[in-house]
Amino acid sequence: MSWVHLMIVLPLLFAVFIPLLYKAFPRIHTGWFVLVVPVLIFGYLATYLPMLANGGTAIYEIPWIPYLDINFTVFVDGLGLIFALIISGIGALVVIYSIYYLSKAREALHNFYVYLMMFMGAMLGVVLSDNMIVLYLFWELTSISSFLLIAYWYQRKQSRFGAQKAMLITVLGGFAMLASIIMIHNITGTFSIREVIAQSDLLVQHDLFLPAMLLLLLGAFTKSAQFPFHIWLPDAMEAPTPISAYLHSATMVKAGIYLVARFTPAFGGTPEWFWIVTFVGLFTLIWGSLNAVKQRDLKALLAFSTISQLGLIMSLLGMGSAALYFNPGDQGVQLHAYAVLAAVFHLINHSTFKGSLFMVVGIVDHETGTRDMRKLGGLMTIMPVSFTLAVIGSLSMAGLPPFNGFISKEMFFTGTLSAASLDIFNMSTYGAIIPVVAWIASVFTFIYSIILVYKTFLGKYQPERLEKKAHEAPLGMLIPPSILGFLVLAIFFFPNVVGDYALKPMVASIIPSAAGVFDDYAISWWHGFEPELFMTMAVVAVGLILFATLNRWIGLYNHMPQWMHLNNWFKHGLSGMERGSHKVIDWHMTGYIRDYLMYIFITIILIVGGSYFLLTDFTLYTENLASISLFEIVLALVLLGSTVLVMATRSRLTAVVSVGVLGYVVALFFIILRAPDLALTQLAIETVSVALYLLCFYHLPKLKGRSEEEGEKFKIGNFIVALGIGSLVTLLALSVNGYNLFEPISVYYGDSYDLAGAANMVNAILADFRGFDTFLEIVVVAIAGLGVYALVRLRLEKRGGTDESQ
Amino acid sequence: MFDLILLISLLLISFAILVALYRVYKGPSMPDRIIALDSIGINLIALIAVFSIYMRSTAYLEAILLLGILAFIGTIAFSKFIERGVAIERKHD
Amino acid sequence: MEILMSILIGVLVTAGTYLVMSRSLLRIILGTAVIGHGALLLLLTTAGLKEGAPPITNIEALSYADPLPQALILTAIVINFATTGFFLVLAYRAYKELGTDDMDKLRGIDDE
Amino acid sequence: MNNIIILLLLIPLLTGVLLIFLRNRISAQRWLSILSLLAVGVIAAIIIQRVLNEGTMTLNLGGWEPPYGIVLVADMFAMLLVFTTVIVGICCLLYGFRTIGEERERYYFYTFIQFLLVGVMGSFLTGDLFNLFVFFEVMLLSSYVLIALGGKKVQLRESIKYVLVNIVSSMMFLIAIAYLYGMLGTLNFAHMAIRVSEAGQDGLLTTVAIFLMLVFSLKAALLMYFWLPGSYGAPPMAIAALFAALLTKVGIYSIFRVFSVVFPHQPEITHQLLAWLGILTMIIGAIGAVAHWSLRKILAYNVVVAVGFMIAGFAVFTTTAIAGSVFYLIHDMFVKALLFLLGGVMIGLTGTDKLREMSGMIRNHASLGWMFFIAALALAGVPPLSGFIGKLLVLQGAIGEGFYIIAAVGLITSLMVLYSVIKIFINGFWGENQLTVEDEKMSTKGTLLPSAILTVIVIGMGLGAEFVNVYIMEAAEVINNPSLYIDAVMPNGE
Amino acid sequence: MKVNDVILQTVTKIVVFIIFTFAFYLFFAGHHDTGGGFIGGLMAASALVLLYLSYDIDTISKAIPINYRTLIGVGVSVSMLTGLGSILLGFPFLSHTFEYVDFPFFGEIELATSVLFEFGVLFTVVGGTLTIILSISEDV
Amino acid sequence: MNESMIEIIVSILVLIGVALALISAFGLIRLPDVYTRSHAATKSATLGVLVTIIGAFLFFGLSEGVYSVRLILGIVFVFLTAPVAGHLICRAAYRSGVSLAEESVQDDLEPILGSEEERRAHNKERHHRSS
Repeated sequence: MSWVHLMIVLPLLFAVFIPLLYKAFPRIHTGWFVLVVPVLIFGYLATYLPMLANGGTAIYEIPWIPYLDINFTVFVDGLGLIFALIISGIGALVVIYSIYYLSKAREALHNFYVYLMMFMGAMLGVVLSDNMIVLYLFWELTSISSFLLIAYWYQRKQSRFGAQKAMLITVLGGFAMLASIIMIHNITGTFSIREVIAQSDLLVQHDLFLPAMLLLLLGAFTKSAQFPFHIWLPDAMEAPTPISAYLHSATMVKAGIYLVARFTPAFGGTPEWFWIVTFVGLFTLIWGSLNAVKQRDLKALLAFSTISQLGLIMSLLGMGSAALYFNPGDQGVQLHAYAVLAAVFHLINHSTFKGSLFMVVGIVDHETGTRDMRKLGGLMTIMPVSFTLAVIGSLSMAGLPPFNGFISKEMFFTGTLSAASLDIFNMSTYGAIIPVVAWIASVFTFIYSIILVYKTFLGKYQPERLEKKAHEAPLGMLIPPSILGFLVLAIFFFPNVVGDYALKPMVASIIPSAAGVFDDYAISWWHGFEPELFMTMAVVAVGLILFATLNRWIGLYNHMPQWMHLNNWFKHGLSGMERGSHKVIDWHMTGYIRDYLMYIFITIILIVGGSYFLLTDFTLYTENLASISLFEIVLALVLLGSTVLVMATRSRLTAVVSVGVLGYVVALFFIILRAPDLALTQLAIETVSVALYLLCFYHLPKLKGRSEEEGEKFKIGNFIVALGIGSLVTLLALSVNGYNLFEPISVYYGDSYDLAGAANMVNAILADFRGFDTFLEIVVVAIAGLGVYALVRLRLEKRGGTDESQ
Repeated sequence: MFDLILLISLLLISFAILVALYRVYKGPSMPDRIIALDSIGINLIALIAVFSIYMRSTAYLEAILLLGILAFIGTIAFSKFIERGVAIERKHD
Repeated sequence: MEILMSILIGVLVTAGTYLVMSRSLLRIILGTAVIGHGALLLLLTTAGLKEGAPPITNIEALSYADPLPQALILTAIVINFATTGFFLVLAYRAYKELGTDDMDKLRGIDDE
Repeated sequence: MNNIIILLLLIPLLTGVLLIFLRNRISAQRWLSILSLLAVGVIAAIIIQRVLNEGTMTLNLGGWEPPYGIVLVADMFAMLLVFTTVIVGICCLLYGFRTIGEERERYYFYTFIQFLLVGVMGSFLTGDLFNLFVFFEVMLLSSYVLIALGGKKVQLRESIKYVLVNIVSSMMFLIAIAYLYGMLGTLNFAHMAIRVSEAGQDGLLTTVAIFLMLVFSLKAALLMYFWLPGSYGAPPMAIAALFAALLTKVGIYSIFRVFSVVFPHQPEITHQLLAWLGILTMIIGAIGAVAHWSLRKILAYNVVVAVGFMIAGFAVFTTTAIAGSVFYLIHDMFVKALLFLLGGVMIGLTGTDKLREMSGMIRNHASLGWMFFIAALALAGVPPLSGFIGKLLVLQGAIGEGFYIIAAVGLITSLMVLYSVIKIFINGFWGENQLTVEDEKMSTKGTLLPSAILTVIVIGMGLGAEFVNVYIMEAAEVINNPSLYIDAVMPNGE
Repeated sequence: MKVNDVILQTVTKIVVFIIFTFAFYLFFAGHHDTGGGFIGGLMAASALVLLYLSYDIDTISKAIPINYRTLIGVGVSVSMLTGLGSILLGFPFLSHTFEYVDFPFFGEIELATSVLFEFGVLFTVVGGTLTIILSISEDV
Repeated sequence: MNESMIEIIVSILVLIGVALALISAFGLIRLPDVYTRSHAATKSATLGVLVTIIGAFLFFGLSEGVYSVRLILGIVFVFLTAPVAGHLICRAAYRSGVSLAEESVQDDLEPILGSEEERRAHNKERHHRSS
């Protein structure tokens, strides 16, 4: 147990007390109590920063299931710690923000904060765990808490839908990841990520490498909303805005990024990893930015922009993984690790500007009652602070100076250019695509950033279309985005503070071979007139032109073919699955017991018959058989006759009597076969049974014979199945009769007189050797007796009542 | 010789049972069937008696009385059932 | 004898299986009884039909029939009886309550 | 001599009989039935500890040496299941107190429950094939009565199907016993195992073994699950929960037992077959669970999915996978009982089992909702709940042995299962609240206690997996190493 | 249409005794010969059924005031208690013992605990069978 | 008594019994209505079985020295019950309105119990009421 463990568990533990606090202090907004937690965690974790800057790491372990090599191990290194700081830092801001956003009077605050704390703990767990199973545990917990938070307003149908969608997709990824973890474990024999990384060579050479990698990436891509799994993120915007800001832009969606970064040392350096991560990222980048432009809901726009930005970071990680291909010290390492540096830098920057943008949008929503850009406009004068913050955020997103987004965007271009020049992984042929795609995506990023500011704060003010009278938000709501806005600027001007304390340790974790290469490197926003700068200028120029002509070409989106709306795929897929399943079920679960029996018999015939024919060769054994006398043949004929009669007769009585006769003949067979006890019992039982049949069935309608139209026709299908079962039984019986390897144990009972004091062996077995069977047999009789009594006497149907069985 | 006689007897009794079965099947009325059943029961007794002689075994003698009892009770139950619709009455009328 | 018995058992099982798949409840119950007879006879048959005396040591004999299957069958007979009895009454009650003994009318697909 | 083992069966039997005499004293019936189960639970715990320390215990009933008499075998696997059975039984009883109604109680409800548990526990404990049949019958007959007890229309209709299928399967069981006795001349599992390995498991024996497998499959709802959804929907939930938790498990247990001890020699045939049966069962169960909008049906099909998963796990036949299966088996008993009991409360409150007619229950019944949520997650195998470890181990085994299809199907069906139960949660608990407290058809008073107990267990089994694992591994060891079992039963060999 | 059952009832009175005797014979014979608790129980039950057939439920219930459901319980408990006895004496459950005792007049008689066990079987069978038969008869 | 003597006596008894059984079977087929058939079934068959059982009794008594009480009881029992059973069936038949054979000359009970149709109707009503 260490303090770091405590930090992870603290939010979870605290969650237990939230409902109590909520009840105990109805006057104080519960958020104030909650605020303590992230602040504490941030404060404590920040003390590890110096250690990181010196290149150190820390490990603490609590045994959980050591038997299965599952331990709660936390591993503090650059990657994990910076993520944890983002989580707790932005967490604190979000809590402050939520205190003003969520009304104390109307909302179920305890639920909200419980989920939030659950999420925070889970997220910290994800980024700090070293054990993959524990990582998976927290991973699923983030999906679950996100599910709960999205559906915080569970009365809304859209919220429920969004929550379900998010959960299904992320849990699908989680399961894939679990499979991958298990494969990795089977290859390396460990659940510890550090040890897996140490055995990277083994992993990469194994047959299961590709499936394990794909499944792992599936987990990461679903969580980080990469194409085509991004569809859950726009629907997740049904969550309260603080949640969107926190989970769906700053933290949870970055868990996938984290995962890719974390496993880069293990899987990276292979062409498959490079290609998949890079191109899925790039495609997501462009897909997201293209779609963001057409959105009319502010949050939807932000959602697609988040998707796009996540794609950007993902692709950078992919490009950077090429560094692992080279040996430490090669020039390629630094060249390509630069992309990773850009990735983590943009990751941090994205958290700041996107967080503040979400909060601003939340403010707009909160104060005007709508997020629809068609209704908004001209809020600049009414909400000046918000406007300023929005401008800072948007321009940073668009990649303009003097904001931190500019630096990381420039680094992104550098990364794409260096990736394009790569001469491994077949990049020489396709590499040129990368910078082109990146540039186009940046243009659209620029456009939607402008749209965001312009449509909301500039243009015409339309008070009549707003639900509320707009005014500036309270101070408390403005503080968190202001802090983030301040950071956006601060990072631009002092990038190396972040660089030394955060980025370099992170890169060291992701590309261990690049541990020292950036030591002397300083990030700066000015590199001179390099291609990157021209690319940016072109982005601005083209972007402005396109924005000015927006109304001319925005209609193009309406011509998007239906199949490209992936949302429909999900919807139709889900309902299709349900309908298809229903069809399958309806088709065979007919409710007719006859059908069920038919399936059962056919299964038996196929499987047992099949194995009989495949596994045994039939021979008819004729040795050591008991003799047959004429008399027995006559009995057999009687038996046959009465059997046929049971099947053939249309009279119920005849059927019953025939069965009775059958029973008697069986008793006679028992006599012939030297079983007097059986014969007696069989005779008695048969008589009672026949009497019972008649007693019960005297009043039933006439048994329909086969000659009647609707009656029981002779069903040839049924008969064939029945014949199949019968023949199977006979065949097996014949084979079994020839199988005489062992002496039956019953020889022992020959001494029953001496052993049990009974001359009748059967009785000795019944009462003594296997007395327990007999004892249970009378229990069965007892149950049947009481059961019949209860069945006849107890009739709840007439009474109606509130039995939950109906 | 003795065994042959017994065997033939067994066959003949079986035949008698078959004949009675025909009556059970044919009917036409319920009482006809019951009579046939009763005679099957009785023939069965004879069958078992002969069989135990044939087997030289007294192990089956219980079956004789048992069958007698069952046949009797069965017949009574059936006849009451036909006559009154119930075999066991709640209260005599 | 074993071969004869095996075939008879096959016939019984066939008939029982066929009956079990009929529409009328009574025939179904009779079907279970018929299969039951088959199963019991099978138990006796597979154990080997010895030409010995009944398994009672009072009877002097060189060999006895295998007593164990007999004991098992006895138990099984009783259990079958109890089950059949219950099933019958269940069918009877169902008939009275639901007004039919036709299994096709007892589907009970009451879905959404 | 370990007479303590028989107490596990005798106490409920005695109680069941005693309750016949106390027919009209309902509170006495309740107390006695709970006390009896508590006592059995304590005894089971004692035995488990002893088995852990001293190894498998056996009791030769009547003092007859196996294979001549009947032997009860308390190995770790059986005892864990017995212990679980008792706990599930207690919870269902507690729920029954509130919901089952005085009429049923007067008509020997508790007696039947006790006998049912005897049948279930006996099936776990017995070391004799025919005795297993008899215990099956004790269990089945009790279940017949319980499913029909009350005589409502649905109950009668569905119980006929249930009874019929089970009678047919009992007949098949008898036929299988006939073959096995005919071939091996013995009934004791251990003795059968000795003889099978002596003779070598040839084609005929394997065929007969497969016949037996199908008999058990029918009871376990493995592939032949057709009877299950309807019949689990008919009786009151206290009974349905007990069924869902216990009945199919007996079939599964039997498959585990027979195909590890007696017929382990041809895994490429028998276990391969089991694997495919398991896979098909998972798929079809998941399809059923997804298809329905009726609470009872969804839960019932979930029973089927779990059966497939456990069997598939067993079919992998490595220590890891078997341990996973055993873990999952125990987890499933708890979680199915929990889900059915919670479902019972939901149905009780709303008076319907149609999801489309439910809504917003979390407003007034938060604890109910959260317990359901936890149960749903446990069912899907989300860590750190009880379903996870079992799933993990099974997948580990499956992937390790190259059974990728099992792993893939297992995971995909888990997702479908999650979808189906979350559907219940979303529709039943979220949305506008339609019911005021007055509208509700049943009070939740006292009905949540058993669910709470089970929830704690479900969470505890996951978090405390290390503690549980000691026992699970021991159980898996016994299954994987049949000679342990055989030596315990017949220390002197044949 | 008054029904006269005098003939039947008269014969029944005699026959029932024969059946009962036979039932007890079968019961005790079971140890060494064909018979046993189960078949004995069935015979005893059939004697009772005969009584119910010839008379009616009310009359017989008055004459033989047995609650058959209780009888089931008694039967199962008797069997169980014989088993419990062996536990108390430190033998495995359901261990039986037998002894040959020389009684004056009767000669050597075997006393076996399994007979006690079989008594339980007999009671249960009588109780169970009659519960079933009477439940149905009363309902029809 | 020597073996063959016993065997001869027993054979004769058994054969008589079997003959009677066959005759009654013949009657069961050939006779025209319930009442006459019952005549064949209950009387001659009973006699047949009694003779056969006595044969068995003698066989075991004389050749093996086992005088079986069960057989005596059996004889007594069949002797006692067979007529009652026959009586009850015939009564049931008559009361439920089974018709006499066409050859029948006289029906003494008709004035007391009503005509066939009346009895049948009555019987039907009775069944109806009791169900």
